Amino acid sequence: MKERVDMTILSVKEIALDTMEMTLHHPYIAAAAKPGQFLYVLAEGHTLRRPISIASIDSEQETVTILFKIIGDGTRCLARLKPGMTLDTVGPSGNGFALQETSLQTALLIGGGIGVPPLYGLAHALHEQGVNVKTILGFQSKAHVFYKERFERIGQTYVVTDDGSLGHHGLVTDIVDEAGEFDYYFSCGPVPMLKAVTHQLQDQPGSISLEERMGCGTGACLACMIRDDSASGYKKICSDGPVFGANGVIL
Amino acid sequence: MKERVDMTILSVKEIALDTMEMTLHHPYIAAAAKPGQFLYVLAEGHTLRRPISIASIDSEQETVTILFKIIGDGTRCLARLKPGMTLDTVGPSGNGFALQETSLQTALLIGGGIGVPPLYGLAHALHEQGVNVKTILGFQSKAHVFYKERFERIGQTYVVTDDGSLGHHGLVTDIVDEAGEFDYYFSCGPVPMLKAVTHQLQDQPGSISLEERMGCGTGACLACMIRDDSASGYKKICSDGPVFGANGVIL
Amino acid sequence: MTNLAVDLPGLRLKNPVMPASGCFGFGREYSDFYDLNKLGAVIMKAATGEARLGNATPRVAETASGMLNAIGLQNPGVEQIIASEVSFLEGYHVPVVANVAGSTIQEYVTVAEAFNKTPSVSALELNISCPNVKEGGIQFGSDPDMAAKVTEHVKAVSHLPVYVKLSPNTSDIVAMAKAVEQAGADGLSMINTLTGMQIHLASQKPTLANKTGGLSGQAIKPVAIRMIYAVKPHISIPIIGMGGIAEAEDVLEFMLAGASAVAVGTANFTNPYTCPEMINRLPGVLQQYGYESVQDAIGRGHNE
Amino acid sequence: MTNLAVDLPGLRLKNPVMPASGCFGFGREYSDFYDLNKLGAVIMKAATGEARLGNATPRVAETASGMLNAIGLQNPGVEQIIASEVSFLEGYHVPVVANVAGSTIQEYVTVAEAFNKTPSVSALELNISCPNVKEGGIQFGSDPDMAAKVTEHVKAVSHLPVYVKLSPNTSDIVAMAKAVEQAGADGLSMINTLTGMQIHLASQKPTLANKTGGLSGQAIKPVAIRMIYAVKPHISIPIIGMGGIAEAEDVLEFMLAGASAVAVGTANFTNPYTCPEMINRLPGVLQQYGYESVQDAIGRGHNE
Ligand SMILES: Cc1cc2nc3c(=O)[nH]c(=O)nc-3n(C[C@H](O)[C@H](O)[C@H](O)COP(=O)(O)OP(=O)(O)OC[C@H]3O[C@@H](n4cnc5c(N)ncnc54)[C@H](O)[C@@H]3O)c2cc1C
Ligand SMILES: Cc1cc2nc3c(=O)[nH]c(=O)nc-3n(C[C@H](O)[C@H](O)[C@H](O)COP(=O)(O)OP(=O)(O)OC[C@H]3O[C@@H](n4cnc5c(N)ncnc54)[C@H](O)[C@@H]3O)c2cc1C
Ligand SMILES: Cc1cc2nc3c(=O)[nH]c(=O)nc-3n(C[C@H](O)[C@H](O)[C@H](O)COP(=O)(O)O)c2cc1C
Ligand SMILES: Cc1cc2nc3c(=O)[nH]c(=O)nc-3n(C[C@H](O)[C@H](O)[C@H](O)COP(=O)(O)O)c2cc1C
Ligand code: FES
Ligand code: FES
Repeated sequence: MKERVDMTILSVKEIALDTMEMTLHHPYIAAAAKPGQFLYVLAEGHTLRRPISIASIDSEQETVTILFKIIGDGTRCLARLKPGMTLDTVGPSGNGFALQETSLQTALLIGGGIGVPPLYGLAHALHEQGVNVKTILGFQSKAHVFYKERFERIGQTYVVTDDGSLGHHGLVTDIVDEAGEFDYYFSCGPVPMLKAVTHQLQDQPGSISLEERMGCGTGACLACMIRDDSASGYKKICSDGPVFGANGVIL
Repeated sequence: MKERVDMTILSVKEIALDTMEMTLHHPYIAAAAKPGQFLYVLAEGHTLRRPISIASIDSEQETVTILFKIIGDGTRCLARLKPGMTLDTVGPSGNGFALQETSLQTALLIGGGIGVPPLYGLAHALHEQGVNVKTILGFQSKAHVFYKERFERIGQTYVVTDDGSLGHHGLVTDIVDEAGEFDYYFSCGPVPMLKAVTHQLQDQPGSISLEERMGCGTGACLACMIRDDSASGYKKICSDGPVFGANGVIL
Repeated sequence: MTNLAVDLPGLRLKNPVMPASGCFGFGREYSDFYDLNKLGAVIMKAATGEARLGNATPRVAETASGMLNAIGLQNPGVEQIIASEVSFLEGYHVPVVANVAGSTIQEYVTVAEAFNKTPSVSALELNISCPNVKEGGIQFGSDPDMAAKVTEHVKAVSHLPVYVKLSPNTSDIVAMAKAVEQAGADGLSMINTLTGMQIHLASQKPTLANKTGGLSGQAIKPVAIRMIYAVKPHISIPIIGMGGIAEAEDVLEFMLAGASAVAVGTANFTNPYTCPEMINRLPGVLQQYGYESVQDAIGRGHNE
Repeated sequence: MTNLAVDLPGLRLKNPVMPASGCFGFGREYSDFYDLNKLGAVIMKAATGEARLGNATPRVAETASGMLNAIGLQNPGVEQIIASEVSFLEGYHVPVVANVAGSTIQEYVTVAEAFNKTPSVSALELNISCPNVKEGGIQFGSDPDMAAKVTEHVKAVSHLPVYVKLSPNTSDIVAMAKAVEQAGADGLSMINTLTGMQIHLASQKPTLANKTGGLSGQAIKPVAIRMIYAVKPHISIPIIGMGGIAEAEDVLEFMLAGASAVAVGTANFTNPYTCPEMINRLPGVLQQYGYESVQDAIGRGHNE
């Protein structure tokens, strides 16, 4: 069950170009959070909260870590926060990746840009379950790359960049064949990437995590709907998602 | 000439109920400021600046001190600022008390509530010029009283409170006769008080400092006008004032 | 003891605070955060005759002290709402207000009739001011004659009190208010959203897929206060005030302007606990400014 | 090199940024802060036939991301303005736009005639949208026929180009725009303030002595953008955009919506250096979003 809490900021640092890592302390959130869920955080002076994925969870330290890219006013404001201050958060929000249901051997994770963070917590959790994790990470350029070494510690990791400044020059989809066999895939990133990925892997089971502009972040306002084939014709990303079966929604 | 500067906050403390004292460092402002002028300060997230009088000036330390009462969102926001932070200020704004023109022996200062601060810097300056300064200070209650001892160090000081919890129980005007002879008076406080004071002292020369809600704070928008007998029929408090001859404007 | 109760046509409110239509769904989601029994009433999301899927996304954008939305009246249709949503709200002791929308007068009438057959609905709010649909909605709300017509037709089939929700996108709000009172409205809801737009610089396109959206939140409070203050002396039916309410102080400001109760929309998004926190603080705020009851404050900003 | 220049009827602007009428007086005060030659043009405070003292104080109030004002057209009268204010502005190399107001059509005509005899005035801005005076102002601005009539009369006596300043307090801004274009307007200024009110809790009265005031500042930007975007495809005269502009990014947003130049009002109060800072940043912002000139960006938000 999500709650509104003030999380204590333990650290804030820039880990790649315009990309911040923030570690937050809160016993309840750290205990309840699952990979793929998000925090719905308030940047002071703003009307709408910002959804930011939980990138990793440390239940012993009672912390969660988020990674975010500075793209506008809200994230700029978050980046200015200092350790010791608090962050007004509604969380853990949404439904995370379904881990227990998948008794899998090898998982392929495909992340693009700021879609990478939720995959890190997932990779970690899968790895702990003994799953063989392979990851393809796409970034704009070398300067934007983060968490490469961390993923490498978990399993085979491919990096691609739009400009070729690090790893393969091109798109994540270029690498999928090279990455070889897997039982299940997980993907998170911009919609064009997700479209390409789900198209390429249409015959494989997988999950994707979606983004949309949100109002309430809790399922009440219908701002964040995505069409599907169900009777109602839609799902709500904030409360039914953000994780969906790869072929369960109409991108 | 006023400028827009970022002043460094050296200290913020509560000196009476809901009343804050803030000392700010800035070489230019400290050099240029005169008693009776104000700082036009920006509270973050606000559209309009807040006018706050300069209460005292320390030209050696290059600081000025302001005193303000927390009455709404803007002053609440200012009260939360911490030493080391900066305050976005346009100043020194307006015209201060005319000191040089008055070759006086004894001055009577009459201040009410948050109209007291500008009189402190004035008292100090007059005292340094060798003028005998007598002061009548009115406050809501004992809890609201501030700077009593400082004024007492400068000259004879009478305190009145609305509820009688300190000093005389009543109004500043009750004490004016008791305070005895003076050549010139200076008054600052709420308009009803200023009306009473200027009426009671209509045959005496004096200056008053006025308040009004401001837009530009610089004379351009005409938000802060006060009627007078001049050809144009008005004066602007932010740029022609806030100090006016006691009988020069129509309260 | 400060008395928060207000009696309005069809609505005995234990306090004057209710969530605004469309900002609270049918209550389910917020019931995870707090006990809905704390609320004065619940105003449900708009219902239309049939299910609607609404507009394409993005449907919301943030603006200075506000937001734009273009949900487009997405809802499962009136029958489904009665079957699964009203029944959920029956579990609480709060009056339920049904927000009624449509593309034609007939659709408004059909929806109104359905809610009239639902005992747990206490009042109707006629949404003639939705700026985010191509047909109906604001069309009815920008012309006093049309507004009167739809009000009359709904009143003709409704034993439930009818509150007509006015649009601020008009040059003469008083004329609109008078027209719907004349047509039989039992109360007014003011205001719906102002039509607005944001252009996304990187994509060179409006941020919202629908291009325009409704502006809500604190940014519009001065417009709401002004319209309620302007309308109040000209009508004798009560006003439910809304538009930018975020604090208990705002509730009092709306009361002084002439509202008898208030609805809170956008502020629920900023803080899901806005309504109960506001209700808790309201007695203190009323006392601070010298009121012993909510009733006492209504319209007091009109005293000279 | 990013080209900031824009050519409008009567106005060769080296950059598209000018201070908005009423928020900059006649330039004197801001000339203490910076060199007025940096500006694209200066739009002067409204002029009427005779001197006016305006409304009682308080005349301004702060709102969420905005402010209310009810100055009430205080000004020394057109002759005095020409004698002492225009002559001051002649010392700078910036086009001067005169904002023309009045209680009657005859007063508008008188003021327009006087400015037409003043060589250093480059254009007129017809203020038919001031919400803060009892007569004239917004009366002319809320009815398309009246707006057309005052435009025609002023055009008949004016060799200077006439920009008509529209009020957002209308349900049909496109009709207003078309009516004044038809009547001969050379350009539009959009938008003036939205009518609003604030009630002061402690005094139980409206904060402003005039009760209502005009809402300006960032809060109203979405309304301005939407109105400019709505009007643009229906007219062929240029639009000077305004309403909540505070950053160079806002200038671009207005251009994309369809404005050819912009005016900055309230933001001057928050930061007296807003205009020159915005002008300095504008080339960088245009480049960031792929534009080589201001001209390039105008109306580009309409591309599909
Ligand atoms: C479920 C979910 C998880 C996310 N996880 C992350 C993450 O871990 N790290 C990260 O950097 N970003 C993440 N995002 C995107 C992040 O929410 C936006 O980058 C952020 O809201 C931008 O805010 P801003 O104020 O800086 O940008 P602005 O563009 O100024 O924001 C304006 C408005 O648009 C919304 N908005 C803008 N971009 C997005 C977007 N891509 N998705 C949703 N709303 C948006 C903002 O929330 C705000 O309401 C996630 C989004 C979703 C939906
Ligand atoms: C020349 C001058 C000197 C002043 N010096 C001092 C001082 O030294 N210490 C002090 O405590 N106060 C002083 N004031 C009053 C001070 O400006 C207000 O108390 C302050 O602006 C309130 O801001 P707020 O946001 O807390 O209140 P709010 O009521 O929330 O403010 C809302 C708006 O009203 C304006 N406002 C409210 N009250 C006043 C007022 N009395 N005068 C002018 N504007 C007002 C605010 O600036 C703001 O724009 C002075 C005012 C003037 C005009
Ligand atoms: C996301 C959203 C959805 C809305 N949906 C409806 C609706 O279905 N019916 C309606 O009458 N008003 C609807 N409104 C308008 C609100 O009920 C309210 O009138 C308006 O938002 C002003 O109040 P606020 O500033 O407190 O949000 C909606 C507003 C928002 C923000
Ligand atoms: C204090 C003040 C005075 C104004 N006076 C005038 C005026 O005299 N004539 C006019 O056409 N508009 C006047 N306006 C409106 C502005 O020119 C502008 O259209 C409006 O404020 C919106 O722009 P902004 O949000 O940038 O302030 C005034 C606005 C303010 C805030
Ligand atoms: S953001 Fe409101 S339903 Fe998802
Ligand atoms: S505040 Fe603008 S003229 Fe004084």
